[in-house]
Amino acid sequence: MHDESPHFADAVITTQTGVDTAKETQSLGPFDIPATIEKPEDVQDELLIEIYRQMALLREFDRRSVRLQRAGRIGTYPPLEGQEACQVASTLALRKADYVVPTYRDYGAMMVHGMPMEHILMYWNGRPEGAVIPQDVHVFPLAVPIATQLPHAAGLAWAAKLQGRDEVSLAFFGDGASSEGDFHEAMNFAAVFKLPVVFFCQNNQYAISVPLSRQTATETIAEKAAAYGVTGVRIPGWDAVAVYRAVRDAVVRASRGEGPTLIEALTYRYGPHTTSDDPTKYRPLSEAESWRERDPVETLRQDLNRYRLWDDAKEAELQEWIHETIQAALAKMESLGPVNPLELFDHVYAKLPSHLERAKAEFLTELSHEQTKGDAQ
Amino acid sequence: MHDESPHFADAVITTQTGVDTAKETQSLGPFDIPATIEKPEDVQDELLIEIYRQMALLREFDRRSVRLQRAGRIGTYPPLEGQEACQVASTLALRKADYVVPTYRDYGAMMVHGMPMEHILMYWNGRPEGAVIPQDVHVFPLAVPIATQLPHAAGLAWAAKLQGRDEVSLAFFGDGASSEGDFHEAMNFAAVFKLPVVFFCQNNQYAISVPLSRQTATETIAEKAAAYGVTGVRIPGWDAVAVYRAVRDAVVRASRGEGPTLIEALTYRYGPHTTSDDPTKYRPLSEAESWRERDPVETLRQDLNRYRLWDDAKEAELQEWIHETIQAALAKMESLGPVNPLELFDHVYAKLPSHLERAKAEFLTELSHEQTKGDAQ
Amino acid sequence: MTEMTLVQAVNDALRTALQSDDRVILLGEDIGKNGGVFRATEGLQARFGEQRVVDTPLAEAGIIGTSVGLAAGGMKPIPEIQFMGFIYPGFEQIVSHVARLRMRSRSRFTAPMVIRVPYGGRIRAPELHSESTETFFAHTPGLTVVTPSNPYDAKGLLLSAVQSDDPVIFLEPMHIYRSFRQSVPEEPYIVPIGSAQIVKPGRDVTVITWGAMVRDVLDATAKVEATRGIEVEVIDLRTLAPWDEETVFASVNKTGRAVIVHEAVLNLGLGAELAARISEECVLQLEAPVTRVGGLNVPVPLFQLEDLHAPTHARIQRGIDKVLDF
Amino acid sequence: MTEMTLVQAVNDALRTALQSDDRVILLGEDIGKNGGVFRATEGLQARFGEQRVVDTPLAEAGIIGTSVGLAAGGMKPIPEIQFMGFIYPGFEQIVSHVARLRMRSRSRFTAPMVIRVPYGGRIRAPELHSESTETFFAHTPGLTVVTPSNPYDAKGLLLSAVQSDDPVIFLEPMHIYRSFRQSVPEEPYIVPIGSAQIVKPGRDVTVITWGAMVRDVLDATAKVEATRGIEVEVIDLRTLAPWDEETVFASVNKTGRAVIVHEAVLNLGLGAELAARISEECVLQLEAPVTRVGGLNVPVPLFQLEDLHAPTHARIQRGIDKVLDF
Ligand SMILES: Cc1ncc(C[n+]2csc(CCOP(=O)(O)OP(=O)(O)O)c2C)c(N)n1
Ligand SMILES: Cc1ncc(C[n+]2csc(CCOP(=O)(O)OP(=O)(O)O)c2C)c(N)n1
Ligand SMILES: [Mg+2]
Ligand SMILES: [Mg+2]
Repeated sequence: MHDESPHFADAVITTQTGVDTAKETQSLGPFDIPATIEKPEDVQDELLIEIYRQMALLREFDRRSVRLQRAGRIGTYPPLEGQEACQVASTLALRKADYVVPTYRDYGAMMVHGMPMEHILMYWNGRPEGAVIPQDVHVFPLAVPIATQLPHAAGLAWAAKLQGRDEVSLAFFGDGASSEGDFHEAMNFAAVFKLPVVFFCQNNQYAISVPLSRQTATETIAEKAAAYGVTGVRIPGWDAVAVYRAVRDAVVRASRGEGPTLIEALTYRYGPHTTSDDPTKYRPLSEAESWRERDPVETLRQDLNRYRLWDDAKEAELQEWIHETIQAALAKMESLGPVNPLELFDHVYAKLPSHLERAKAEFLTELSHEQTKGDAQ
Repeated sequence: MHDESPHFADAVITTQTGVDTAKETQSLGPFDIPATIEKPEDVQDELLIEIYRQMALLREFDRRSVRLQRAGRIGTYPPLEGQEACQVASTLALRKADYVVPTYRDYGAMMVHGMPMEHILMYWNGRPEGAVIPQDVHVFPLAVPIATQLPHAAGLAWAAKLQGRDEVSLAFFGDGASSEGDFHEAMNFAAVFKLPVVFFCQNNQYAISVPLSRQTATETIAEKAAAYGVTGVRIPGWDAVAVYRAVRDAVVRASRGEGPTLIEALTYRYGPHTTSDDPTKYRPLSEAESWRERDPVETLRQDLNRYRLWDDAKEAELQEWIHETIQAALAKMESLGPVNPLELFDHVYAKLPSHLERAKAEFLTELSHEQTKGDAQ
Repeated sequence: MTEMTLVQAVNDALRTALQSDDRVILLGEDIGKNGGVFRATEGLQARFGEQRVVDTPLAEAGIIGTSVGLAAGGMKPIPEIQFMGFIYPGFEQIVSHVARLRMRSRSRFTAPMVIRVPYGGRIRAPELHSESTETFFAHTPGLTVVTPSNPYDAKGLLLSAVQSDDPVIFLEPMHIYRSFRQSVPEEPYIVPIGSAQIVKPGRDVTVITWGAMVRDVLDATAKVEATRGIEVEVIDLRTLAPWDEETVFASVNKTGRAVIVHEAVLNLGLGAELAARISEECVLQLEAPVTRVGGLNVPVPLFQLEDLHAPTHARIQRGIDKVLDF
Repeated sequence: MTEMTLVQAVNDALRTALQSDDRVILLGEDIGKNGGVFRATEGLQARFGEQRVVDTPLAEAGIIGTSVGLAAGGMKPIPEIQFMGFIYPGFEQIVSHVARLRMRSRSRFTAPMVIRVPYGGRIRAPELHSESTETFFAHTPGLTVVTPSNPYDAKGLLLSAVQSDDPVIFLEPMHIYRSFRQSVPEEPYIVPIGSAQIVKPGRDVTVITWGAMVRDVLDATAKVEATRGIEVEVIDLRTLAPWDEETVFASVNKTGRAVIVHEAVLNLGLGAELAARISEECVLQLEAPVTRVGGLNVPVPLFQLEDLHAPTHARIQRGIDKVLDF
């Protein structure tokens, strides 16, 4: 995916300067930003197609990963099916130097911004190689503790601002995360210091089993922006163009020094919270079905067809490429031998302190001892 | 103070039922609720007088405590001069069974609700006796870590609700506290569970040296209520009647099951953050002077005079009583001998575990040993 | 008697507590309809209602902080923290308030509550889901820290914790949530807090451990015993703070040799305190320095290596050999 | 050379760091105009501007959490936490991110920062202003924990910490912020992290301590030496994690007797780890069990009793007597 993602925004952003984009997207009513019906004039054809390609890839990657987990070839995995537009169209609105600051569910955004697909597989397979982020890729490690990445995004944006680098941070989080203190503190710091950060909430209606109505007494997440003096936007998260526009505009504002934006994208995960979860315990199957009626991938494909940018031949070719891309990543993961146990000691400190050097040596001896005896646990 | 505080609200609250009080106070514009000019018809004369008496007592207590600190007779002390109306008029709107959940600066509210004055002195004198709260007094221990008391207040309110007791929690906090995650989480829990709690922010414009403009990008604290689906109210904190009304109304709503209220009272501490602080480092002296022009104690006294509820003779009598009350509390504190070192081991667990029993015995031996040798540090 | 897994025993204890004490309230993330991510609260909301088994917003400081108020207001909260790695947002509430409310109010208010926390690794869970940081709580005066190693103790200790007038951190070893069953009485019973259990008597070495490690120690020990013809005494500490000095010292004074095994990283793991105290108290009986076998002094890794982070059977055996061969 | 107090030396080191490295940014509560509640940052905002010496909102998770991003983004943040008792709202950020960012990204991102924290008691401060919970940080792999006991080391260690590629928890003993002056060079210099200092050589007993306790130990020791005609070797540990095993073991192997003194509560204080390790490593030379003198195992009380919570001179002396008279 790394190679396949041209950073459209590196060009696009500059053309946006001067447009008062804030007005267009600043709206809090539910679904106030209508689904895109007309062919968007402000989004290049190539970009529309690219958004679709990446979304289709992600859809298939996700389904494949769930099967891999079921087959024991990777560990617990948090599917994102249903949230593809949120992750792809948002990230394609970034410039290469902008940062993606993800949660566990945002490997889609990570890949779009340059994280190799095989690393994502290795990560969910519990391998340290999966945590490697290529040097030129501006993606932060995915955060597992809820909302903790939000102050990091603010800090990254702050660092860029202080050093005069035009780099915006795009932080992802869920509806549930809005309840954590870290959400509050990050929003507040970003607003007080007018940091170039975009807080992108994928409101998929649930935090594991807990519905939004139990998470907050407000109707929306977006309206919480007011508590920080921040612009709040609520968008249909199944509509790739709406997502793209909202993030593009927020990035423009951030980059101009106009401070943070909170975007709430309405979306839904069709599947379980993770492969360990059973969603039938807490929500009706029909709910997912009704969300599928506005499926982000399907919708965009049909739109592309209508715009005559896409056809069945292209789709077949795309599916072929997707299959090969995933197969290649999987092959890379599965070509690796057993994890080197000595990796345990790497990257704890810049330089291994002497007590860990001794522990490592001892560990090595024990290891070879055990391998000889063949009685390692 | 304990004896002197009739719980007016125990009567008042019932008479309020049926009034839609929310409308009156729900307003966010600065100073939207004007200072009281007409004699308030909804506040009994005795209550007005009682508010004044307690405020005057608090003013003198506070000045005296600062002098006691300077003289080394108590330890570090956080003066509240300027915030008397916030603490007294709010608390006199409570019923006896309602809870005061204070910070370090809210010993005024604590005393009004029944905490003995001498305990407050002992507390700031670093004595364990100062932490004792009489059994029938519904005052929580004052919280030192900022904003941590807010979830406690929500929890107390929740407990009352679950057990069918009509007890509202009144939680105090400062403008700075609004930045902490605990503020956010407490507001959210209170709103989601519709808890009978009133969050009372004494916005005294500073968190130690940090002005409100550095604390938040919003104009007000009250508008943050919207992020939680909570009613937000902003009131002139120097106006005892406005404070009284806002809290009374919020308590009525809470008690009716209508959920939490966030009240922001504009106020100012004339003095240092604590006796260790030097406010001239971070704010102009003139600022305090301009706030003194609407001094809460002075204003109310003049009003009472205008209403013919007060005169110089009463004032002289009051000052006499104040002097004696403080003197008596001080005498109680100073009549105590040295703190019993064994208190260290009390109240850590319900029953001293055996390792602490041994430690205590050893400590006792060492102590008597040292006292004999006379070389205790 | 019913055959139960450890997590079923926890569920059974919670049901018993809800049934027998109106003040008990369960609160946490996903504990209602979902029955908890480990199903520890399965069926309880359906049975006791949404007022007593409460799905909260996703906010650990809020969960623990409101529990302080709930407890002070006369309820008996049993908050669940989803994994030990996610207790830290609530850490300030625990160390500054839960542990201190009694002292801070000279017993006018208290915060008896049972904070349930699945802990430990080796279930191939994602990052930060496999922590063993009992030290943070055991080091904090005012807290009681408990962990069961089997279904029977799980129910008995949890019911003790619910009856305690002090706050209890109740650590549930995820690794053995479902790994074996045991006969557990249907009626309520108590396993006392503060008392360790000798799970296997022996005369030559004392091994002290807790939680999921008890089973590993028993397995590893069997091999050493077979090979070396010795007898190992295995102590399940059960209460980590305040721990049972009497049982531990008596055993070590008898065997003259002590090994401590825990999943927590070695450095300042509870083994440090045990070793320090044993070295002092049993000095005249000790025939070898106390040996500790703990988690490696590095963060718990992604799951492929996690089994090597925790004490392996081989390392446990080597620990025993070490005190025997001194 | 200038005569400086410890807090002045901290200020001087911060000035040096700001001057010599553009990436350095100070952030915290009241550190700007106010110069910090202890005046450690006095004058620095006036000199280096509001961009580099930043008053933040009152939110410790925000301070530490944004510092993670600042560091990853190429800055060198030096966050100040106002008192150790108020670090807990930022605890999750410290244990889950500050300590792990390097590992979590396989060194692609790192979080070198110096978290400055006044700690310890005995300044008659209000409740929760007098904590010594270094265990929480020393137990966490990935962190370095440092504390100076005098102005010279304060500057040198702080400048080392600023240069470190790893996150450092820099504990400043409030009790001796201003209690004495020392000659401190004006130019920058380094006191290496990880190396303890023998502040007083001696042959009969080793006393290991750190922070404000170093002075107390020296005083108490002088009395024991005078009374008993012995020589005590006093080690200032200076770095609490990872601590200097070589210096400690060499000394104890020489004297055969060890006492550890710290303000932290005894139970699972760092003394536990030191005692466990010494008992193991120096077993053949030890002539008495290692003795620990720590804070009482109860919360730090309101200030009238705080001096009795910390080790008193009498208790320190008794600890030394104990290992001598074994
Ligand atoms: C601090 C913390 N608490 C609890 C958890 C366990 N947990 C993992 S995901 C999750 C729900 C998150 O919901 P949301 O923020 O809406 O994101 P989503 O999973 O829907 O993408 C919970 C409770 C965690 N990872 N971190
Ligand atoms: C968690 C925490 N951080 C820092 C402090 C130190 N501190 C004590 S008071 C204070 C300022 C509080 O400001 P505000 O909330 O406005 O209340 P005020 O003092 O003005 O009444 C600070 C930073 C603390 N007590 N707790
Ligand atoms: Mg969600
Ligand atoms: Mg204030």
